[in-house]
Amino acid sequence: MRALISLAIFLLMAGSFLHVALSDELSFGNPSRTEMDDYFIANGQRQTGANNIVAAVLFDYRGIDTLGEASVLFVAVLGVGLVIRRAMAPGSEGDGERGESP
Amino acid sequence: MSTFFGGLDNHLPALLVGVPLLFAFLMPLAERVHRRLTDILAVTGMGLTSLCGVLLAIRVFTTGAVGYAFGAASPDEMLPPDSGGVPVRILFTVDALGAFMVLIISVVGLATLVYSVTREDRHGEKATFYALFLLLTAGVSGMVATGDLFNLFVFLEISSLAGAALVAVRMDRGVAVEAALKYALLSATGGLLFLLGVALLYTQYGSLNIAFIARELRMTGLDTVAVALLAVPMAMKCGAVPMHFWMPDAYSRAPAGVTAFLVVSSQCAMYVLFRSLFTLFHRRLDLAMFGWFVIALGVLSMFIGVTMAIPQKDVKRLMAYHAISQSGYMLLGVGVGLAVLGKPELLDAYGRKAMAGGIFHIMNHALYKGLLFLTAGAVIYRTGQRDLNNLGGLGHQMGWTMLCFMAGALAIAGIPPFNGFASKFLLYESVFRFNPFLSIIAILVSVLTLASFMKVFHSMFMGPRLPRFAEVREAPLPMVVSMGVLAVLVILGGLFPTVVVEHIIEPAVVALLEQSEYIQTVMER
Amino acid sequence: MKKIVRTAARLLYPFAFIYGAYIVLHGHLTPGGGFQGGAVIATGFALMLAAHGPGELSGIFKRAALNICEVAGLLIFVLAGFGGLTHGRAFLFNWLANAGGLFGHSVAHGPNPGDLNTGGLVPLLNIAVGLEVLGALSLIIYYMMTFANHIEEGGPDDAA
Amino acid sequence: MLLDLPFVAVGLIAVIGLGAMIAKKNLIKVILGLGLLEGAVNLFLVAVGYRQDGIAPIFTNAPEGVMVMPTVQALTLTAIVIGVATLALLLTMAMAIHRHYKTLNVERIVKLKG
Repeated sequence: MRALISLAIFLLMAGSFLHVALSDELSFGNPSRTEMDDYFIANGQRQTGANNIVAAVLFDYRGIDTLGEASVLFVAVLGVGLVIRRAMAPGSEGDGERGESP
Repeated sequence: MSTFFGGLDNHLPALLVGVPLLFAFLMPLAERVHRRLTDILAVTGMGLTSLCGVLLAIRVFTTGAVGYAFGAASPDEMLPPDSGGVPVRILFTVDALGAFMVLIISVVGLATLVYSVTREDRHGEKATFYALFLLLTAGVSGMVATGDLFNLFVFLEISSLAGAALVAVRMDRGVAVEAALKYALLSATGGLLFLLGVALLYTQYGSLNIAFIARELRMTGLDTVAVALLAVPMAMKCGAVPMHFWMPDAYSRAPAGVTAFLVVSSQCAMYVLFRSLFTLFHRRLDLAMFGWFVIALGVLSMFIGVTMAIPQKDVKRLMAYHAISQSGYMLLGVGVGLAVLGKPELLDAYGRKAMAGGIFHIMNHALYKGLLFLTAGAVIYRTGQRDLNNLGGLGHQMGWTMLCFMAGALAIAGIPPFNGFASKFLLYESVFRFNPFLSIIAILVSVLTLASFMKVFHSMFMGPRLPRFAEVREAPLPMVVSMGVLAVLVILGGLFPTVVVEHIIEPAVVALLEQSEYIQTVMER
Repeated sequence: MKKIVRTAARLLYPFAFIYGAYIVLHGHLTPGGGFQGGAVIATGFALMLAAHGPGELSGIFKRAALNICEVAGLLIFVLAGFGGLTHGRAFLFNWLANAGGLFGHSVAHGPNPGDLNTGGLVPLLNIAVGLEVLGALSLIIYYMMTFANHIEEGGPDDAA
Repeated sequence: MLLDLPFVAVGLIAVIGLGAMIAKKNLIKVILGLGLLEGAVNLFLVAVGYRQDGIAPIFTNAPEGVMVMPTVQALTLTAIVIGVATLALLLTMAMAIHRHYKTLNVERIVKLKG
């Protein structure tokens, strides 16, 4: 039963991925709408002073994305540190031990 | 509205995300200076964030949707004059629905953080805990405030990873990590599918702005795939059956304060689901089909959630299943609204009311379910027991906790005069006119919920004073205060439902229904 | 064998640092930037950690130093973002670009040989992100190696 | 059709990753499947922004020519770092689970159910 469900999910998703990949609506090398990117290429250098337009997009036009991404990395470090320190701590961390933090 | 803090009120959407991030980044430094400093910083940071959230919500409810252009010369400059009407920067767009969610995040976030101050710092992890909590707050606030799809993905990942790390905090011989791993793996997969959906939209419209794409949408074959890729991960994250199995694990193993906030985080995923169905794809969907899809998710969640909840022995796991069941009500209400969206006369007759009920229930659920998890956490904190069979007689010692639990339990079962009744009544009434059968299921589920919580109440608080709990005392003050605040809100929401509906819920429903208003915030200024 | 590895690591890691620093500092002119450069520098750390083992190194290879590096990068980023607010500009406004001061030279549109003192906030944030990424990636490697060593040495075992 | 080869590659990598996530029993392999899926999405993002005979959108000593779209490259960069962070956290959790459960078989990591 579980295997059947897994197979069904897999086939459904694989089908949709391949449908997208083989779709006529996508064509490699000819993006259909480019206004935003053309704006970056035309004005990015003048507005931000950076020759590298990717860097200009990353840190100026979409700066908050980059801040968020740096935060994700920070979260990962905190999480890794937390899990590993807890896993190495000697003694038991019992289930629902009295006084255990809620 | 007059200016606060010398013009900073123009920057509220940015502060909503910037302040918690700043305080989270300060946390490792504060830990080096002094232990107590982390407590002070965490409460200050969360307090400021909540203040920003509440001010922002007030501003939106009084003057209409607020936009914010990150990195622009002026925060109001949504479109550069020379871009030909294409938004190029990341725009935050907070309309009434977003403000509604921000309000919930502010209230529940502050209450749960204050509750968590009582954590014992045995393993030197408290600073990390606070940092992750603040990052989770920033993540969910960003999710509901942003008007940019990729930015939404970024904040989604912040909230998923921070949530997963917080679930793992207690380790519990690896069991908490197992729950966290399930949560992280599913969230990460869901996040990737969401990103694929975003990429599909980007290839066709060359933009990532929700308002811009909503205006340009043509509903091609690829868009159909994109709808599924945006909606399914979000349905999974809000715990809709059949994609709910991570939820009881994560909710029952996380510390109680975190669980209460994870409820809000799940509802933010539900917000994204509604936002993408209503605002992004709006009238180009096959409305009846998607409406019934959402309704089916809702009814399944309601019914399966409650039937799974009844036999549970672990009090937090039981409540987690009830959380699944209750999110079914929200999906049901909004689903009915979606199903009749194309028929104005039906929409006016009962569709709006059903949506108001569903959205009102989001707020009520965040409050009472948060309250219930906090009371369960307080009991576990004092007794060390989470198995209902081993608990009993606590009403003698933990009177305030018992009162708070009662308020939450009666609210979740939809008993007047608590807030759960107000939203459920709206739902029963309107859904009955859409399809009587659905309404009957909803009422039946409420009765089962009441029965289940009667049992919990009885086995936790009633009965004779047990000798093994002789030295159990009332929960510490910060816990009682935060539970008390939520309990008061639960009661107030039940006593004055018309006030809440009129000032907060109705604008949110209108924001969800009127796609054009959201678009105008960005496109025409 | 141990000695050869350690000597080689000591010889090689400065090159990783210098190359990474170059990628970070030229992020606004050439391909690369904070993430890429930070990752390159982190390979230098990984090399040293692999050769010597975590906990045996001092100075910039200590956990505290990496942690401060990471947090400093993030704080520079957020504070640079708040810096825009002071003049009624939006969060993360590029208040250094074309201003004449640090990174403030302006650039005309079109291909040019490149000038390091341009880009405003872009190079500053590149440096911030570079610091953050090198700290973060090195810390992740540090933690994982500490854990792996702990298991190998058969530390206190509380498995059920 | 042949020119769309990058998209076909994206589809195949995504299917392989998904297959690994669903079929594999070893937790590490499941996580690697997630990594493959992530690679597919990133490849898709980059491929979407390519323009025929385009050059990198960097003006330092740039040759003549049309530039490819910069936004998707920035998005991919962001997505890659997010992916690294996710994988690091997941692998750490797998390590902790292995320490406590002494197994990485996903069918035996089920202390929580019901």
